[in-house]
Formats: sequence, C-alpha cells, structure tokens
Amino acid sequence: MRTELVLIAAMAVAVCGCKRETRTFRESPPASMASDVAVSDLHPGGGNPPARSISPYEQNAWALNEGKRLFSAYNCSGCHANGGGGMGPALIDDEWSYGHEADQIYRTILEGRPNGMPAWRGKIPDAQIWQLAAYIRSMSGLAPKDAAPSRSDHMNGPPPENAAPRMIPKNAGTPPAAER
Amino acid sequence: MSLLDQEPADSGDEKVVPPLDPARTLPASLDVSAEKLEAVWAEKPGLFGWLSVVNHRDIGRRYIVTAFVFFFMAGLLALVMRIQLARPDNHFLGPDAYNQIFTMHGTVMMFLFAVPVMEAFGVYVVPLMVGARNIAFPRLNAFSYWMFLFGGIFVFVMFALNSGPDVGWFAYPPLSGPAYTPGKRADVWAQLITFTELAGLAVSVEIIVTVFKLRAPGMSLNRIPLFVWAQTITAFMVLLAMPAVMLASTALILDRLVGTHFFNPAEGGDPLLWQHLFWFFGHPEVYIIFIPATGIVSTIVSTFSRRPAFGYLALVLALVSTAFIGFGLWVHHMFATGLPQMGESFFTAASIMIAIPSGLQFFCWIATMWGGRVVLKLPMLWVLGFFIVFLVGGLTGVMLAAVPLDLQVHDTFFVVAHFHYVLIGGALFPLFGAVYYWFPKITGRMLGERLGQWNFWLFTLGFNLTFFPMHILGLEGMPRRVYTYQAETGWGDLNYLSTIGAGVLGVSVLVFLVNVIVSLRAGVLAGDNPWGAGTLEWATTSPPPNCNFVYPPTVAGVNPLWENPPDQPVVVGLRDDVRDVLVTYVLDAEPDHRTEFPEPTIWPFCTALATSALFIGSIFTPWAVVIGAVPLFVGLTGWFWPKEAGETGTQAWPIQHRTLPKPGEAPAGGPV
Amino acid sequence: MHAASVLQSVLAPAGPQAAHIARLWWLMFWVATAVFVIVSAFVVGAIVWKRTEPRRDDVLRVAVTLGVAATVVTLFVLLVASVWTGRAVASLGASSTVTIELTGHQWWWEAVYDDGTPSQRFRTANELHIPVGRPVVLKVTSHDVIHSFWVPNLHGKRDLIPGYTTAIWLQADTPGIYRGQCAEFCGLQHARMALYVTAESNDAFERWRMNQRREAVQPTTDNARLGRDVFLRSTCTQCHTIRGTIAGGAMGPDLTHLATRGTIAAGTLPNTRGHLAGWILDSQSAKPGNQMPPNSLPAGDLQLLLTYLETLK
Amino acid sequence: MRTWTTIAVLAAALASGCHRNPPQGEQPAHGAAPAPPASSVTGQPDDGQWLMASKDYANTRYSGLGEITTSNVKDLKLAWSFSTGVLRGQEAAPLVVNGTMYIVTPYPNILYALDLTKPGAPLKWSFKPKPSAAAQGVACCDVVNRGAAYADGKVVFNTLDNHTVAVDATTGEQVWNATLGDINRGETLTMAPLIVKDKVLVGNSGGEMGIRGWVTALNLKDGSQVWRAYHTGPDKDVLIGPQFKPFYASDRGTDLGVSSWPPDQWKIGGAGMWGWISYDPELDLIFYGTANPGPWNPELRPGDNKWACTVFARRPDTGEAVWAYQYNPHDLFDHDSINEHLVLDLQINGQMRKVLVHPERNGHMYVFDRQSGEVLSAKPFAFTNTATGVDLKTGRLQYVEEKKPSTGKVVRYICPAEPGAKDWQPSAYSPRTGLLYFGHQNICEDMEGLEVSYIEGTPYVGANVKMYAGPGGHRGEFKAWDPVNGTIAWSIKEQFPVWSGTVVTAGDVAFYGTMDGWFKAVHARTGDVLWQFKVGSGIIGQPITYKGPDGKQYVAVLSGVGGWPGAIVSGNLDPKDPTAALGFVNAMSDLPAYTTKGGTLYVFSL
Repeated sequence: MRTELVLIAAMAVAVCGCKRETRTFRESPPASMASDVAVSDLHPGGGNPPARSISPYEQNAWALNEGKRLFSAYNCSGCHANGGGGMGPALIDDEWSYGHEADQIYRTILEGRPNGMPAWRGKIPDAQIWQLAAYIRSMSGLAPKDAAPSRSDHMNGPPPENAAPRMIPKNAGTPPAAER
Repeated sequence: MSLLDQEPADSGDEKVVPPLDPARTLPASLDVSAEKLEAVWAEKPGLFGWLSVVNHRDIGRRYIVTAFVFFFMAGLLALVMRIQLARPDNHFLGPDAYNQIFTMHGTVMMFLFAVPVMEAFGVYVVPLMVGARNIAFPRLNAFSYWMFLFGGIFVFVMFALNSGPDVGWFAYPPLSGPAYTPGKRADVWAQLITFTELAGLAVSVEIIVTVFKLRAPGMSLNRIPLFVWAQTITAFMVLLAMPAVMLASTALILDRLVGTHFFNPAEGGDPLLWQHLFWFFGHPEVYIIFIPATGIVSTIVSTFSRRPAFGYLALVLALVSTAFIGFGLWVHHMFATGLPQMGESFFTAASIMIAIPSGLQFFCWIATMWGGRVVLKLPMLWVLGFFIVFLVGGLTGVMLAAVPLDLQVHDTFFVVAHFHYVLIGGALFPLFGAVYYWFPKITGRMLGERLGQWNFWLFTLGFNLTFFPMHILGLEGMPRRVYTYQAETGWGDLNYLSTIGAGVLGVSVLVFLVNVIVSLRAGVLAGDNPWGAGTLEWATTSPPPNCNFVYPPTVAGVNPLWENPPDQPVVVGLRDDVRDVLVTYVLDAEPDHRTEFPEPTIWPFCTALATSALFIGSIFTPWAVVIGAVPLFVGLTGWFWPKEAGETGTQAWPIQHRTLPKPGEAPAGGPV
Repeated sequence: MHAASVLQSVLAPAGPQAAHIARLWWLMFWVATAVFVIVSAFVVGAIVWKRTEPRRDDVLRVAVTLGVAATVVTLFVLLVASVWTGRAVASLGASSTVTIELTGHQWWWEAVYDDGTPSQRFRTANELHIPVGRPVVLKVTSHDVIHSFWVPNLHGKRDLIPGYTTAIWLQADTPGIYRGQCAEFCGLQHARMALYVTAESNDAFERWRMNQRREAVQPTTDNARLGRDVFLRSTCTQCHTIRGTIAGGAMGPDLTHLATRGTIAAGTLPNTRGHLAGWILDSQSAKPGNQMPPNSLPAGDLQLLLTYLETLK
Repeated sequence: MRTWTTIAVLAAALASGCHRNPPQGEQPAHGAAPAPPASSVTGQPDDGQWLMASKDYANTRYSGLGEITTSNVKDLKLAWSFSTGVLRGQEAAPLVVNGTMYIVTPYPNILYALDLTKPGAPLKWSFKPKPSAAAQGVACCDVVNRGAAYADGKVVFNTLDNHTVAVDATTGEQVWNATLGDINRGETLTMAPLIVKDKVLVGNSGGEMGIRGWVTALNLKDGSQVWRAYHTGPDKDVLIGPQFKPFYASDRGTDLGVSSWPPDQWKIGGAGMWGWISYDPELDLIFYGTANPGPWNPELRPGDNKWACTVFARRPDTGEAVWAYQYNPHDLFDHDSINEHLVLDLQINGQMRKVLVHPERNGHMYVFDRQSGEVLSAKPFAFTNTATGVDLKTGRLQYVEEKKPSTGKVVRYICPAEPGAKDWQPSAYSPRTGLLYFGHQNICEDMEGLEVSYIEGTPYVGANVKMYAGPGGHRGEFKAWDPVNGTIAWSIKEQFPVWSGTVVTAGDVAFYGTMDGWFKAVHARTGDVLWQFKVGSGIIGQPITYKGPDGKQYVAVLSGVGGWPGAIVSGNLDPKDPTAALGFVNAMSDLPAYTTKGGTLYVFSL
C-alpha cells in the first residue's frame, strides 16, 4: 500500500515535470476552448458562468516563454510596456477589462476590443495566441511559478513572471472559491 | 640536474625513527588485541548501520562503484548520440532530446564520473598508502558521498522527467540564462554543480588533512608516494578552482530564479564573466582529472618496472608546476571571443608551456621503464595505452594552444577528438589500470586476465575508431554539439565509422562489467601483495581489516615494502578500546599526538538529505533556502553534538615505535 | 546551390588568412607526427627491448634532460610560429574595404552591408557576397545568445556575443561559394545555422550590391500581385520585411531579394518552390524549434504567394 | 513698423526696469510680438478674447489685460466651473470669442460652447464628433487634444481619429469635416490647428507608431486640402523647391529626406507635427518644428534622419520651405522639436534682430535669425549631460558619445530624458518684462535600445526607458528666462513636472498649474507665488485669461491630469512596471497618491 502511494506520488511528480518541460514545436491549438467565451460577470436567467478549462500552455515553461518572446516580437509591449501599460492597459494588475481567463484573453487578442486593442485575427497563428494568453496570465502571477518565465535579458522591469505577485482578478467572472 | 636525482640512498637511516621520550613511562604491555580493534573499528549492522558508515574503505568503494554506474549511464547516452549522428539528417533523435543527451553526457562524465572517481580512489587508497586507520574527518567523508549520490540521482531523475539540462556542460549564458532556457533544465544543471562541488570540496579537505597529519611516522615529505602527492595537489586545485564555478552557478541560479543580472549585458552584466569564471574552474578541472591519473601511472609504472619511479622530485615538481600553470591558461577556451592580441599571446605561451612539465613526466616514466624490467601485466597494459593515446591528445593540445589554429578548430569535432584523447587517454586508461591494479586490494580477488585483455584491446580499438576520425571531421568543418548535419557536407562516412567505433567501445565496457562481476565471485584469490608493489596499502591484508593496520607502520622510504629494513618498527601505544589514531607533524611526520576518531553515525546521511532537499527546493522557490535551513540545522546539530565526557578515554598511552615480535606481520622490506 | 560547389574545410584555404593558418597546421602536424613517432618508439622500446642489466640512473638522467631540452626548443619554435601567424591573420589593410554588420539570431544570420550614405545600406540574410581580392571587415554581434561565425575556407571563427561588437577581417582570393556554420552551441537549431559566402569578381559583386540596394520589384503579373496581397494580409508581415511594401518585421530574415538566395532557413533547404512551400506550411518538420510558426494557407493562396516570392529577385 | 516696435520694446524694458510694481490698470505696452495677431482673422485687435490656443501668431500667450495685478491677485476667487465629463488628460486651451467660451475635450473630442453672458456660463450647445474608439489604441501618450482655433465664424479642431472639423461658432452645426489620416497607419491628431489667412494648418501625431509626418493646409472655407508638406522623403514631398535656402551646409542637398535614412525607412520614420506653429505676417512665414524620428532606438536608423527634429520656415500659401534647421540630427532621445517658436524682435548684441526663440527638448534655448535660419545662440536652460552644446559654425548639436543609446544595453543617467527638458507645454513671453515663462521638467532616464518590427498600426518604439528625477530631486520647474542674455531670471522648483502651459498678463502675473492640482499665480518679475488654488485634479492644460462680457478679467484653466506623465493616473497604469508609459511611470509612481482623474474647467476672477 505504501509503495503504491509512493509510486503514485512519483508518477504525479513525473507528470508535472513532463508537462512543465515538454517542448512541442508544432502546436495544435486548443480550439475547443474558444467556443464558449463570456466577458461579462452577469449571467441572467440564473445561468451559471461557463465552465473553464485550464490552458495546457499555462503549465508549460516552453510555451510560456514563447508567449513572452512573442509579446515583444508582436509589439504587444509597445502598448502594454512590460506589463505596466501605456497606450494599452496594465496587464500585471488585478483589473481585467475583458476577462482574465485564457479563452477570454485569446478572444481579446483574436478579435480586438473596441477601445484600441487591435484585432490580430489572421496575423498571429492560433497556437501563438494561446501561448500569448497563457503568458499574459503569468504576468500577473496566475500561472504556476515553476513554469512561469524569469527575467528577460533586457532592462530590469517589473518583477519577473516567476516572482510576480499573484494578483487575484478583481472583476473575475468566477467566484473566488473556484479560483485556481 | 638535481631535480632528477634519486631518493637519498640512506633510506634505512636510523634517524627516521623518532627517538623515544624518556620522560614517558611505559605501561606493562603494548600489545593490542586484533579482535578488540576489529570490534572497535567495526560499522553498525543492518540498514541503519549501512547508512551510518564512516570508514574510508566502504565509502571509497561506494564512491567508486557509484561513479562507475554514472560512467556506464553517460556512456549509454554517448552511444545514443553516436546512433543519431551515424547518418546525415537522421531522425533518431530530435534536437530537444539530443541537446539534453549531450549535455547530460558531458556533465555526468565530468562532474559525476571523472572527478569523483579520482577522488574515490583517493578516499580508498590514500589512507592506506600513508598508513592511516581512516581518512581525516570520516563523517564529512560520509556526507560527501551522500551529497554526490543524491546529486547524481537528482540529475538522472530530472533527466527522466524531461528536465535534463540541455545547455551544454559549460552552460554559457545567455543561452543558459532565464530568457533562452525556460523551465528548470538549466537550474538542474547549476544545482548539480553545487552538489558535486560540495562533495568534491569535502573530499579535498579530507585528503589534504589525511596526507598532512595522518602519515605514518617516517613518511617525511620526500617519502610520500607519488599517487598521494598527486591526490594532494589535486585536492589543493579543487579547493582553489571549484569555488569559482560554484560562484558562477549560484549567480546563474540567481539570474534565473530571482532575476539578478550577473550575465545580462543589457543591465551591466556580462556573458563573458561566466566564461572567465567557468574556465577558471574548467581548465584546472582537466588537471584535477589528469593529475591523479599521473599518480596512478607513476605507481603502476614503478610497480611493473620493478624499481622506484625515476626522478621522484622532478615528478612531484612537475605536478606542482602543472597545477600552477593550469590556473593560468583558462583563456585559451575563449580565443574566439576576440581578445586583445597581447592577451592571446600570453595565454598561448602559458598553454604551450604546460606541455613542458607533462613532457618531463613522460620522460621520467619512460626512463623508469628503461631503468627497470617491465612486467606487462594488465594494469601496465592500460598504462601503455595511456602513453600512446594521451600523447596524441597532448600533441593536439599544443595545436589548440596556438591561437590561429584554435580559431579554426575550436568548437569543432577536432576539439571533441582532442579532449577525448586527453581525458580518456589521460584519465580513463590509467583509471582502468587502477581498477585492475587495486581491485585485488579492495576485493581480495584478481580481475580475470583473459577478459581483461579483451577489454583492453577492444577498448583501444574502439576508442581510436570512434575518436580519430573526429579530428578529420573537425578540419572539414563539422562543429560540435550539432544534432545532425546535412548530406552535402560529406561528413557522413567518417561519422558512420565513428559510430561503429562507439559500438566497439560499448562492447569493451560490457566485457569489463562482466569481468568485474565474474571476478568478484570467482576471481583468483589475491593475497596481500599480488603485484609485489612497494607502497603501504600492500602491507595489510586484502581486503584490509576494519582498522587498516593492527599496528600502524612506520616507513623508511618512498616504497617502504621495498626499502624498509626487516626490523622496521611499528607504532604502538594506541588504544584498542576506542578509535585511536596517531597524528603526526606535517613536514617530517613525527608523532604529534593521538586523537580519537568518530563513531559511525546516521547524521551525515540525514544532513545530506536535508542539504539535498534545500538545494533541490531552491530550484523551485528561493524560500527553500530559508525553510530548508531548519532541517539542515537539525542535522548539523545532531552531527556536532558533543560527546558525553565519560566516553572519552582519560587513560593515554605514550606513543612509541617498536619492532613487532613476529616479523611476518610487519611490513617487510626490499623489492620483491 | 549544389553540394559539389560547396566547400567547408580548414585545409582548402581560399584566402590569405586561412592559408596562413593552414600552413601553421601543416607545420604543427608534421612536428606532432615526428614527436609521436619518436616518443612511441621509446615507449615500445622500453618494453620490447629486454635487457639483462637495468640502465644506470646517470644515463637516464642525461636522456631525460635531453628530452626535456628538445621539448622546450620544439615548443618555442611552435610558439613563435603561432604568434607570427596570429599577427598575420589579425587584420588586413584598410583600403577599399567592404563593411558588413553581421548579427546572429536563433537560428539565422542577419547581414547589413554598410555604406556612408544611410540609404545605400541594405539588409540580407544567411548569404554573404564578397568581392575577390578585397578585404572585408565584419562587425559581429548577437541579437540573443552567443553564436560563432565560421567560414573555415576563409578564416577562423569569431564569437558573436550579445553586448559586444567585434571586428573580424576576411578576404577571399579564389572565387567560389564557401559554407560556414555557427560554431558556438546556440540552442535547438545550432545544427541548422549555416551561412554561405559567395566570393565573386568585383564587377559581379557590385552588380549584386546594386540590385540588393533596390527595393523589392513590384509584381507585374496578376498572380504575383495577388500573391503579394496574400503576403501582406497573412502573418508573414509580422516578422519579415519586404522593402517597398508595408511589411517591416524584424524578427525574421529580410525577404526583399529572397529569390536571389540559394537556400532558405539558414542553409537548411535549397530555395526552390517546393521547399519554400513546405517551409511556409510546416517549417517545424525541417527545423524543429525554429521561430517560424506553421502557417495554414489555402492551397490557392499558397501558390499565389510562392509565385510572388519567386519574383523577389 | 519695425522702428515703432523697437521703440515699444525699449519703452517696455525701461518701464519694467523703473517700476517694479506697475500701477493697476496700466494699458498693455505693445510688446515685441509683431502685429497683434487677431487682426488678420477678425480684423480687430482684441486682447479680451482668446482666439487660438497660443493667443497670438507669435505664440507669446501674453494678455494685455491688467485688471489682475501682483497686488490684488491674492483675492482671486473661483467664479464658476464646468465639468467636461471626460476623465482623460485635459491639455486644451479654452477659446473665448464674442462672449462664448469653447472647450474641446480629450477623446471623444466633444466641443462645448459656454455662454459667458449668463451667470454661471451655461452650456449653449455641444458638438460630438464621435471619433472611432479604436483611435485610442494608437495615441501614444494619452488621448489628449490641445485645443481649437477660431476664425471666420468657425471653430476648427481636430479629432483623435484624424478628422479636422469646422463647426459654426454660433449654431454648433458642422460646417465641414476633413479626413486627414488613417489610424490604421498609427496616425492621430492631437494638436490645436492654427488658422493663417484662409488656411487651417494641421499636423499629425504618431512618431511612436511609424507614421510619416506631415503638415497639411486646409481651406478654411470648405476643408479641402491646399497643400501637404511631408517631413521625410524626397524633396517634392517635403515641398523643398528653389526657394529653399537653409543656413547650414548640412541641411543642404537633394532628397536628404531619403538619403539620410536607411532604405525605405523614411516611409515610416515618424517626424510628425503635433505642437505649435507660429506665423510672422511681415515675412509671411510660418515656423514649426517636426517631431522625433522613429523608432526611438537610434541604431535602427543610421543617418541624420531628415527632416525629423527640424524647424521649417514655410510659405503659408504654398507650403514651400524657405529654410530649415535640424535641431537633433540623428535624434537619440525622442527629442521632438514641436515646441513653440516665439516670433520676437529682440536686441541681440546691441542690434535689433527678428528672431525666433525656441526652448528645445534637448535643453537648449535656441535663438534664430528668423529670416535666414542662423542660430544666434543656443544656451542650456536645464541640466543636460547628453550634449555639450551647439557648434554655431556648423549648427550641429554636439552629442556626448557615451550617452548614445545602444541596442541591448542600458545607458544610464541620460539627462534630459525622452520628454526632454521641456515638452509641448507652451511658454509665455511678456514684452513688459522681456522674460520667457515656462514650466518644464527635470527628468533623467536609463534607456535601452531594442530590436523592433514595424507592424502597421502598432507602436514602433524599440526602447525600454526608465525615468526618474534629475539632479536636485525635484521633477519640475517653473522658470523665467531672459532670452537676450541667455540667463535664468528666476525659477520655482516643483515636485512634479510642470506640464501645464503658461499665460502672462499685463498685470505682471504669470499663471501655471501643477500636476498635483495647484493653480498658481506668480509675480512675473520676482517669481514669488502670490496666490494658489487647489483644483480637483492635476493640471496639464493651458491657462488663458479673457475679459468677460461684464468687463471683468477672468482666468480659466482645465484641470484633469493625464498626458504622458499623468498616464499613470488617467490610464490606471501599474507602477510595478517602471517601463510603463514609455518609462514615465517610474518617475511618477507617487502621482496617484496626489491626484485622481478629472475633467473640469475652473474660471477665476477677482
């Protein structure tokens, strides 16, 4: 019995490790996740908020780091700086105009938002948008610390993602108890 | 040329034996009970006892076996790499796997095999060679082994979890830095360094103190066996070199985990700083591996030439100067970074200069062989292999010291060939010799001759087949650390040949493994001194008793078994009811005082566990350093808890020397 | 670009520096061979030559002393040869040079041909052209990790280190195409980071340079025009530049004159329509881990795009 | 005309020298500014009104009203206030024409007309142009608007999404609406247009977005385009023709706007124009400076990058360039040169000269001969360690080598920082005192150049910047400068950058506001703070003064923090990231503790 427990624990560790370190270069994006996106907290008619699934990229160091690379490669940093914002809103705080869930962020990038967020549909491959979404969550400490990227080889900016204070989203659609 | 003068002829001089102190009174009997001694120096039984072992023979044996296990695993990784490279555009491995594998191969070979195995032989052989009952700081020794073991397990487990390091064994930032190696792979590498360096530093301290303070009376500095000299000098090099890389790897971890900027050029850090720190360790590292091997070569050459090594003083000074110069040429790993011409010339000169002491050693060994009658037993065969193979590596080394040539072949397969010729030729060949040489002492049985011959010849063939073509590949432009190459480069055939050679090497190692297993069960019984060697480890039984020597010996020459007179005294006056050892003076090894060595204890194991938890935890959160300090503190407290007053013997016998009543048990003199 | 025309060898020098180094190599090689033969002979002799009487130490002493003296003399000769060669290859005369700023990226080479007039500068990737007989100075640095520039037929290597810019001189005396490769481990695709240097006559070089300075040719056929539109509305523009269009990405190689290059993806694949198509659709199978994402283009769009890219002479 | 002005100046100088406290109600001396500007629009000089953001063509922001004086200003009281309903940075100057006040808000650029004839100035009408919300995504440094201009019964202003709109001043009906640019190319309009003769002059913003800068003249009548002068590219686009005679050799040559850029880079090289245009009716020249070249990282654009950071003298009718001078060849630090050029006649070295005075972002106060474009002097008015001065022979700014930004390397302690020693915040010149009054900032920075892709419609900056207070620790200063001698007359240190404009009156009172919400009146000669009032939000607007229909003198200013330094408040930026708002957040991380968003007009009177 005890051996089994140990084995299970070891396997759990192994799974975590693999998830964190796997590097898949040909991503098949989790398309299904984008089907049911709401950015409002109001769900009239007694409906419950849509169920969320965790983005596979969020636990994966490689994908998160790719997200970080793309964040500057695609000029996201031009508006959002290194997370503190500028022309665009801050991403390292606890305020999310259009939702903090990965699928909501995906939608925000894909379709744009009316107050100045460009629509990147057709300009960024789907898988990369998901990587960006996962990275953006890590900027406010919402991704696991052991997978989140560390500082970049640039000017010392905000605390690196793996040391970023975890900012519980303020206008989250999900009750605090369901927070990850 | 006084350097080459032989050991003074007055090797049997009476003045070597320290005079008795007339002021001390002698007890009635100085005889000790061998049974009592065995019991006092025995380890505890059971699993608990197994974890509590503090004697240098058990720990040394474990060290050697563990290091060889890592060697086999890293060798398997090398085979996998060679399969991938056998053909151009091969799809056996992807770049991700290949990068982890070659990094693991290099890292494990360097940090978990080459350095530890040399130290392991030191741990086993040095106390015996200097006539000590145990290594100095036995608990630290146990701790060192556990750290080494846990570090090795840690890195292989992480490798199995796809978190193996993938940034090369010298892990240059920025590639190994936070921006370009996400995840924990580089942290695993950096922390492994900390593990092994901690283990290595501990062993160095033990060896230095053992050699300086636990030598048999009479073993003045000019009578220390060459292997012991080599180990001592290596230990000093470790003390000076390894802190540099520990510093560097800690800085790397801080960069990655905490967000410091040691190696970030944007914020005033410098990626070249890493290279300087790393190679300030990395180049001496080569000598840390090579110098013990020269000690092995000196020992084996002397034993099998049936005469003392020619040019004792020259050999020792050659080692010392190699060690010194070894710290002055790290920059030749960095010629391609674009240094000022003046600096390049200086380091070229230093790199070329180091060939002089090596050459001197070579000539002394050849002179030893010319001056004696060579008996071509298996250990000596490996040393002959060393001569030829290392010579090639040394000569290509001189080529690499030349900046313009280095600029061409640096970071190519030429360099891969070079350092395998140096490291396998310069360290692994002597090491196999050492295994064949000391296996009888350690196990009491000889290694099989026939399988041994197969092992040697297959190894030599496989080795040259694998690595010689790499010289040509390098000149043809093949960079190292490539997971594949294109067909149009024309590198396919030589790579194929190399892969075949690697297979032969693998078979040879397999033969060795079989030989060891078979011989352990059914090898010829060795007896005390099967080779007729002259150093003290052969003056006791094979394998040695718990206390190493019932009566610690005194010596009258470099090769006491050859040079001691028949009535050479032994040490008496040490207690047989506690773990009493004799401490001697540094220079002339005259008796200083007695001290009591610690009992077996579980605490080093516990402390090592706590330390490992701290190190591994610190990869995931900096808080682990704080939290992990608590169990570590507990472990250290247990370790250093003072003994109760009653346990320490109050009765002290005066230390004396005397001739043993039964000459047969005593070290008997003269070359065999 | 065919395998036969490719050279990548230390021992086939095509310029003065590589020639100096090759001479040093042969000197070293023969000295080393001699030393190896002599020392091996002594080792083997010690074993094979069974003597009745061991040699006396004073004889050995003389022999060893002689050996060490010979070693010192040999090493000194090699040192002098090395330093002399080092000075000879360090730099070339400064007249009539071509200056190229070479930047290493994971995993490709970016080259900017410098010019006193800023608008005469141009950017290309992975393939350099140099005039035969004229010194070329490369100013090298890196965008990300450490790389190393190495074209063995022309010169030894020089590391490209972020935060540092260093200069290395080159010259080719023999026309030809020389292959180089990144020599410092730089991550996943270190193996596929090749570089081609075309050494050609001064006239050919100037013709090439004039053409490279021009912005991309405007498409003349309908298909090419449609292909350009595909390019401009797809993800390509995020990372690639085609001068003369709005595409100004700096993360990938400049494609303004893509069709003049012999290979794509830093020497990974020949620059043919088929390979280009495969590369655009799924670059990750040819070069796993590279930074170009797979692109799912409709078949028709892909053909149009390829047609356009092929016009980029 | 000229003699008359000279005498006036001398008289004013004398008067100011003799009377420290001129008597109340003293009639404004006709200052050094050439002909009262309003005349060309209304035909009637009228100091009681405020027809353009800069008050007059000379950009003096000098009001001849003298009711409020140094002695009674302490009795200034809030007369009324008005909420704009927009909580972004309020940089505009209100206009006062014929008893009506016009204010234009930041995005969404609502134009309000307030009836000054009635108590409390009720809203007469409002005009909502409804600009595209997406335009907010390409406005570099808050969605500000710097004001409107009045002429010919029309109020003309710009919307963020590149429309210039003319609205009937009485009815609030749109007269015409011209589209000048495209937000998808990163262009926006934030400047206050200037109406010269029958032309509306408008320039674009977006030097951080890879735009191609221009100034366009529109017909006041119908909004049709008369000419457009680009600031990069071939001479025909820049409207450089045979008339063009720059003073310095390095500004001469063919198609410098192409050859001084890496290939094709001029197409996305920035050099917009979002600041102040001045006009000299006598010479019939307009003067304005162009903005910074893009991207910020100078290593990505080797060459002089003409005509960024350049002052142009052009013919208002045709746009043809007469002379040009590049302040910052190969600009290193985003030092736009859009700051105002004051058209003054000054006694220089004993000689009366027609000059242009320009406080440049690089920290030097330039004095030009406005006919030839010769730099007469360029003295530092603030701490600078990035340039050692201007070589008056070649006209070139002498950069300090080790402060040059470089890719992938943080260069530390660059002073002044990207916003320069003084940004857009306009100065005021009093002919009575002969001094120039302006708020400016004391900010230094660390800067790192980055590789950057040009992706149309997204930022094209390529730099990480971290700003902080300069030497002394104060981040702002309000300064009086003697342009003739090139010396500081007096200076007031402020905690935050002084991002508001300035107005100076014949009562020798200068008004400015601070980012922590204090509206201050200072003695124009001594720099003593005579009165201050805490308003609802930080002030970055342009104070004006006017004579109400009741004959009283009023002072008006918009409060509402924002703009580049105030973005931390107006954009809810996160101070954990020192590089936010292009690095300004690091210098302003304590601002949220002092002020909150706002958008209110405050009007004061005795």
